Amino acid sequence: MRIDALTGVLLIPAIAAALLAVLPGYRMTARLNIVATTATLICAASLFFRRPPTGPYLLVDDLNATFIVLTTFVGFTTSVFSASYIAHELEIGRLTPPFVRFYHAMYQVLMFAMNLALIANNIGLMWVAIEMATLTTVLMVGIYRTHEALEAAWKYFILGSVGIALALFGTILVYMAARPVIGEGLDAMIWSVLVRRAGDFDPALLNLAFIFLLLGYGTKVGLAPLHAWLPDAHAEGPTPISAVLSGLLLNVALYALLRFKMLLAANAGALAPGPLMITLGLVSLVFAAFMLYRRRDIKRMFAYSSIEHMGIITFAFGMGGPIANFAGLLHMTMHSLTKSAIFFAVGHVAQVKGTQRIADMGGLTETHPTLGWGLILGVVAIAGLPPLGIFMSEFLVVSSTFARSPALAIILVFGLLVGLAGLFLRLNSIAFGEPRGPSAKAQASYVPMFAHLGLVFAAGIYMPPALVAWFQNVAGLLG
Amino acid sequence: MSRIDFDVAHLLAGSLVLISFLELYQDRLYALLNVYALHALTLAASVAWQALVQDAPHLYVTAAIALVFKAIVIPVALHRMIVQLGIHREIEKVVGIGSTMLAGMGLVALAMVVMLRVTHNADPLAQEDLAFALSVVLLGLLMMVTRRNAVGQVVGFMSLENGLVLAATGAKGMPLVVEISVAFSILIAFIVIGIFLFRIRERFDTVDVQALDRFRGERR
Amino acid sequence: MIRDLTVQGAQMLLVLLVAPLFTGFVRKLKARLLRRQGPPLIQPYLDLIRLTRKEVVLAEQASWLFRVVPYLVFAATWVAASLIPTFRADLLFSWSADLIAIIALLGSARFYLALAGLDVGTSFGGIGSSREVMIASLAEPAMIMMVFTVALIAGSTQLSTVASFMASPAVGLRVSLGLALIALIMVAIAENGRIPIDNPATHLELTMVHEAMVLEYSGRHLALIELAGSLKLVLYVSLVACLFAPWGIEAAGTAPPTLALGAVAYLGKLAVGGFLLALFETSIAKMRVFRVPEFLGVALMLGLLATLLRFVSGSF
Amino acid sequence: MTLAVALASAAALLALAVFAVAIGRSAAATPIIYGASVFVTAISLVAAAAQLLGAAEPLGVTLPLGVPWIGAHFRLDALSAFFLVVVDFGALGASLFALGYGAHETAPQRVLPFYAAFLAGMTLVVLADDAFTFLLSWEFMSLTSWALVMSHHRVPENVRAGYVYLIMASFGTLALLLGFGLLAGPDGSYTFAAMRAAHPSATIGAFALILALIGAGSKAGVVPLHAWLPLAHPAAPSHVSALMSGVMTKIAVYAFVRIAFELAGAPSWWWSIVVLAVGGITAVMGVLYALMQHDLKRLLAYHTVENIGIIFIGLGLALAFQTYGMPFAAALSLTAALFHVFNHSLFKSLLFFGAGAVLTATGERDMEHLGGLIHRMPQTAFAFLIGCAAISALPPLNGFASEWLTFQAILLSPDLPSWGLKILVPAVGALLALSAALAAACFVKAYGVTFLGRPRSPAAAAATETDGFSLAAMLLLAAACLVAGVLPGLFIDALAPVDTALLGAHMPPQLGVPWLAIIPITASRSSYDGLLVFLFMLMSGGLAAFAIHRLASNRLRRAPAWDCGYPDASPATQYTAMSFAQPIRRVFGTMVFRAGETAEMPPPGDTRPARLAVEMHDLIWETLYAPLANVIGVAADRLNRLQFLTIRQFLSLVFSALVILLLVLAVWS
Repeated sequence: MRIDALTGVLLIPAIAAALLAVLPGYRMTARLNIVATTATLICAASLFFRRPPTGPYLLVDDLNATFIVLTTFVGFTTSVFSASYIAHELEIGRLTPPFVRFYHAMYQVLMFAMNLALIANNIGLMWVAIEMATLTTVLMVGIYRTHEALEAAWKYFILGSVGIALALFGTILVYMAARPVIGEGLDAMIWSVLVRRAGDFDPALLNLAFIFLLLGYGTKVGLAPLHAWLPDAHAEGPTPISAVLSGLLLNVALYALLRFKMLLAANAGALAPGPLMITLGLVSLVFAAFMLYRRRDIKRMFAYSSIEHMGIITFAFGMGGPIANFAGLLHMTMHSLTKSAIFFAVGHVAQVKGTQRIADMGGLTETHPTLGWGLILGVVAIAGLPPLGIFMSEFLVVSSTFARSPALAIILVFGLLVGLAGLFLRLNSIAFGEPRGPSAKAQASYVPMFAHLGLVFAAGIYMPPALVAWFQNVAGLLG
Repeated sequence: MSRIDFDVAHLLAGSLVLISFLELYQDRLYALLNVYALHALTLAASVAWQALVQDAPHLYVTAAIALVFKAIVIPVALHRMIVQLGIHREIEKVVGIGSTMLAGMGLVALAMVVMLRVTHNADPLAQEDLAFALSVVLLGLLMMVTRRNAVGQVVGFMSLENGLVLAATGAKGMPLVVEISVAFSILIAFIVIGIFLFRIRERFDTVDVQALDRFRGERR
Repeated sequence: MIRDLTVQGAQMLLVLLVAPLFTGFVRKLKARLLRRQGPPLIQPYLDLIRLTRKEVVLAEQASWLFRVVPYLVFAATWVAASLIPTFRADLLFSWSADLIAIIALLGSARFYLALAGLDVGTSFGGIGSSREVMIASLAEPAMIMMVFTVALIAGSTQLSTVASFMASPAVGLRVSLGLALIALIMVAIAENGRIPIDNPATHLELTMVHEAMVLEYSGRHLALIELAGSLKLVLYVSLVACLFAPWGIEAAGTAPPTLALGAVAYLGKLAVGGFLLALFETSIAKMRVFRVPEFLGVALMLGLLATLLRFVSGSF
Repeated sequence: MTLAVALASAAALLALAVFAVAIGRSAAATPIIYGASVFVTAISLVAAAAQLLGAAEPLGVTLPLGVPWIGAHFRLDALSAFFLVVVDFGALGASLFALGYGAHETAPQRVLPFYAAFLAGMTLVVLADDAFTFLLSWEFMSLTSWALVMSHHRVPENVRAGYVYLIMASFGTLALLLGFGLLAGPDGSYTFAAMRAAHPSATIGAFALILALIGAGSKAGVVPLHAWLPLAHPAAPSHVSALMSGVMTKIAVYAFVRIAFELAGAPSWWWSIVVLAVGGITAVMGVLYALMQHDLKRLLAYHTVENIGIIFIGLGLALAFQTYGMPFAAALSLTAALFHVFNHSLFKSLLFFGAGAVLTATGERDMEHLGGLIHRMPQTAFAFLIGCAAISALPPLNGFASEWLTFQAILLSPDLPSWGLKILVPAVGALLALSAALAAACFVKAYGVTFLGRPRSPAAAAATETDGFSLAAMLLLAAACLVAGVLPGLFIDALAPVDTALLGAHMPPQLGVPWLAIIPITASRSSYDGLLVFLFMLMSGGLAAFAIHRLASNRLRRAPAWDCGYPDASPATQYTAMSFAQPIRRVFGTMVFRAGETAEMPPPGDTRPARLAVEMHDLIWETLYAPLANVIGVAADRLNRLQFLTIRQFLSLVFSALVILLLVLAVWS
């Protein structure tokens, strides 16, 4: 297999992981980490221009190219952020060098797994990759080895592996459905082949398969009521991992779901996946919105906001149609950027305040103006207020939905409003009021955070035609 | 395929479901482990038979894995662990045996109904297999949610995996990648579980999940 | 043009000169009805002259506003009064302010007077203005409702038009007009602080309203305010006359002798109005301040009723 | 050209905001930013005025921004030009005022950037010509004003105010979003041009109108959606309060007019009834609330609610007449409403400036601690007096002119064929009259307690006249109030193109009328000449003064207040704001606020002081908002238990989800 961008996307993280696992010394490894992610990003970007041919295992089309570039980009910025973050963790002794090494290695493994999941053409391979990603994150969530961390990791692990099982069962069912049509063997698991012949599959089997896949991968997406692992995993793990989880892993799982949705959409007899996704999406949205109110832990709060937004995205894709799909893609991209930016900010906040309890922070805009306003900007963005990107996607989702089925739009709007109120209820006590907690200067690199927010801002005002055409094309693919 | 092949496969798959019920019935850890070993054994047998009738030699590997790891290694390991950690021996259930059984019946019925909607161009064996596999999976889940202590849940999880393997082998000509991935995932699962039990032991004196739940989020 | 101007000027002078006389006339009548001798008719003039002779005793904490207000009040009231057709319709400037504007002019006079009541910062002034604005807040809407009735019937808020319409036989007898008349009279009583709302003759009573407001005024300021008060009274009477007894209000371009006739008719109306007022005042007692809202509420209701009944009564 | 200028100035303001972030902390920032805003808004004002007075053709431009396949459409037609004038004039005054007032700002870096951005947002809203751009600018406007409300964030009330404000604003935005979504249709034709062309069906139009009423109304402060307004407006720095109260609420009116008269298609018979009822109730409730306040800025904020009610009455009349094909009457009503929009922006800004000046001079917003300021700050007192007279609708000022027009429109109601309206409109007229009278009472109280009497606190006694810029701004607006009052004809004519664009008819031109009077319909019907009334008053007042000073004695002696001979040493014996409102509270409050007084009178010989406690309820808050908040809270608590489940219970969630889905599949056919 010749070395091209595709293999680069996979090989670089793999090699880097191996290196980082053995190399000592925090500074060098952190740099190496950044270098690796940069290289991966470059390879991924080149996929836009040179599209390698579709093989039995790997595939690149417009859909996953978007995801790959997004993933590698956020992976890159997060590695930059994690450099400064981990340095601080070492200083205060929350992490020891061996764990840092382990952390960096795992980081690259995670990158590898996610990229693999995205470019896999074989549904079995995709499954393997996603499970790999899950297990690595399980290990990273538990890295602090506090009671809470272990408990979160354990919860994540148990729920995750049940998800694994369900997804696998779904995959098997898809194969069973494909086999009579395509014939035994490898072909019956190659997505590009499946989607071509999906019309002839046995609908009943497909439906059953989709239900298992929906629950299996939906657990990873964090849709209520399958979400339980998500808040704690975000709250207890290292913040860069929270950023990657919210920003990327959820997307990857959602991507898998989308692939199978397209499969079902191609079959006339199968049940429409839309209603299921809409229901789960709305449930997640409203549920998460209400959960925001009683949060005392800042990271857990934003974890719930991730659930909320995953709900919105799932809803949008469930609605389907050019506008809604476009909005869904846009929302997903914007959410990845924004949420990771928020977690960057939150990481620094937690470090300067020495706690994650919201009650112990206050007047952040007084003590740390840059950080505080950055956080506010992030929350404003995530709350869907203009002029940032999420406003546009929510505008498109709501308006297009209301014209088609008002009742759903009402629920959607209700959820959005409740969520916004919850977010700002907490934000007020964090960013405003009399300063609370230590006000030592934060030694942190704000570059990643503001880079993300800058992109989100730009997208909210102006989207380059190329990107738009791209998204529209993908939206068309999603049908 | 000939009649006899079908019947044997059917018999094995069916007995797998039966043993799942047996697991549900147990209220002592050791007994549970033994029954699970039986479960794994039956699985191995059924996989082997599939290998024979499909003359797919690679399935023997799966059978071997099932036999060695699931039927022998893991029960023993868990047995040792119970002794080491001195976990109290009986299984705390959430709901009584009877209602659990009834629920199990319902689940099996549900599995059948769902599978019977499948049109019959899939060969009958695969269909039966899937029906049974689905039942086993559901029963495993049921076990996980009705058992209070970790070992019980782990066993439930493993029997769920068994159901997967059954389905996978039932799916004729499914590429090796799947079996390997199953074994692979279970392997990882056990490594990680091992790590966890280990860590957990060094931090708490029990694998009882409730002890973990004491440190639920936001309780600070 | 010149003639119109002179007529307009005559009108202004007429109301100005007649006002104190009318006040005195009412006082005299009331005294007579009470079997008292009563002051001479020209007593108000004498009072005004006396006041203008006296020096002004200004409270120490009074501001410039306190000294400006009397002129403002007088100006507003006088302008309002001089725009109401008394003996001749289509006055030169009567179109510059219709009925609503006239009410607003009176409103502004009250506004400034109430401010003056607060200016010195005494408790009496406060009582006066707070009660005054309370009364006004009910009297004004009632007045506007009355205006609505009349205006909707006459299809105009222009006094001259309304008057000529009222004089025309097209009007006939209407329930709503009757109600409007009652409302107008009640409002007029309230606005001029007559019994039973307020007692222009009292002092040192916690129940007084208007007098409490102007308590701190003395000398020429007081004179102006007194004069404005009389003007206001005349204004209301001539408003009633113009709206509900528009006979003798000559159209434009009539010869001076007929105009004189009109003026005489006007004085006659004033006399009748004054007599009725005196009769009314002597026949009832003053009510508690917090009964006043009910009194005015009735007026407001009547006005509203009148506007609504307009549909059933008559040819619109 | 004019559109380009307007857009350019918006861009300049945005750039200014960015610049302000950079230099926010430096001392020079305040004069630079506000000076620049004065400059920019002045230019934009000229452009807008040129567009409006020139009655030029609408200009449109599409920028490659916003929703990609639609782009950002901007359009400057008569309506937006008029509102742009309102915005820019208000912004001009506010910036001028802030040149002086801003110096007292403790944290300028929290005000300057958002101030400029706020101005830009308001400008863009009126220029926007597609749903996305509109809502973007709209919410941007809300967001920046929210930041300004939060600028003094150490005060807990301000944080709460900002919170309520942001939620209500987003609520309104979402309502508008739904409305636009409805008008745009499923294929998402978001441009206003497309919506105009679409001619929506009756039901769609109806829903759009209701949503517009909710969305725009919540921003404008229509009862019962006003709850945020009296909290947020006072919390902001005073020049921002002036902008929020005087200008931003007008942007909401613009949104409503744009949707109701242009986009939502032909009006149904009941639209006007809804709008009229809402307007009347809003007017009266607003002024009643205001009367019960003793915080100067909150009182002013509640008066904004009242005036919004008056404006909506005018709009409702316009809708009514338009429904029944009476374009000229509709034009009169709309003119009245828009003229009042302009007037209110003038005197409300003026009054807030005055409040700001008082605030900086004394540090007090509570009228109970003020008094006697007319001696300490005469010019401010004079300007404030003009404002009070104007908002109380006293001739010859502008407030009266527009209310007079509204009354004239009401008097046209008998020509309406609908009996419901025949009955309703005069009743609304009664409400209008009532609110006008109460407003006068309220401003007697506001002015009398704040500026007249004797100082009630040392701070008030030590107050000093405010700075030149602030005075300049206030006097400018006061002069504008007078001009608009005596020459209403000019403004009516300026509004003609707006009427023509929206209703296809306009009021008769007023400039030809002798003596610059205004004649809405016919001379015989009604006419009003502010100029002449003004001259008359000057003349007669002057005459009186002349005569007095000729004939009467000019002797004058200062002496202690007479006060019926009661020795009255302490300023505490003066009427306070609460006691001044007491009679009115007894008349209206018992019904509207369930107000009750409990007097505690100690027996003779007891040395305890007698106490009078007044209890009032904000029924709207207690019956609408508080229960809602409770429901949310309870739901949050209930759901929050899901955070504390055991792993097994979470698993059973997953399990039950699976079973349910399988059941669905089993029954699905």
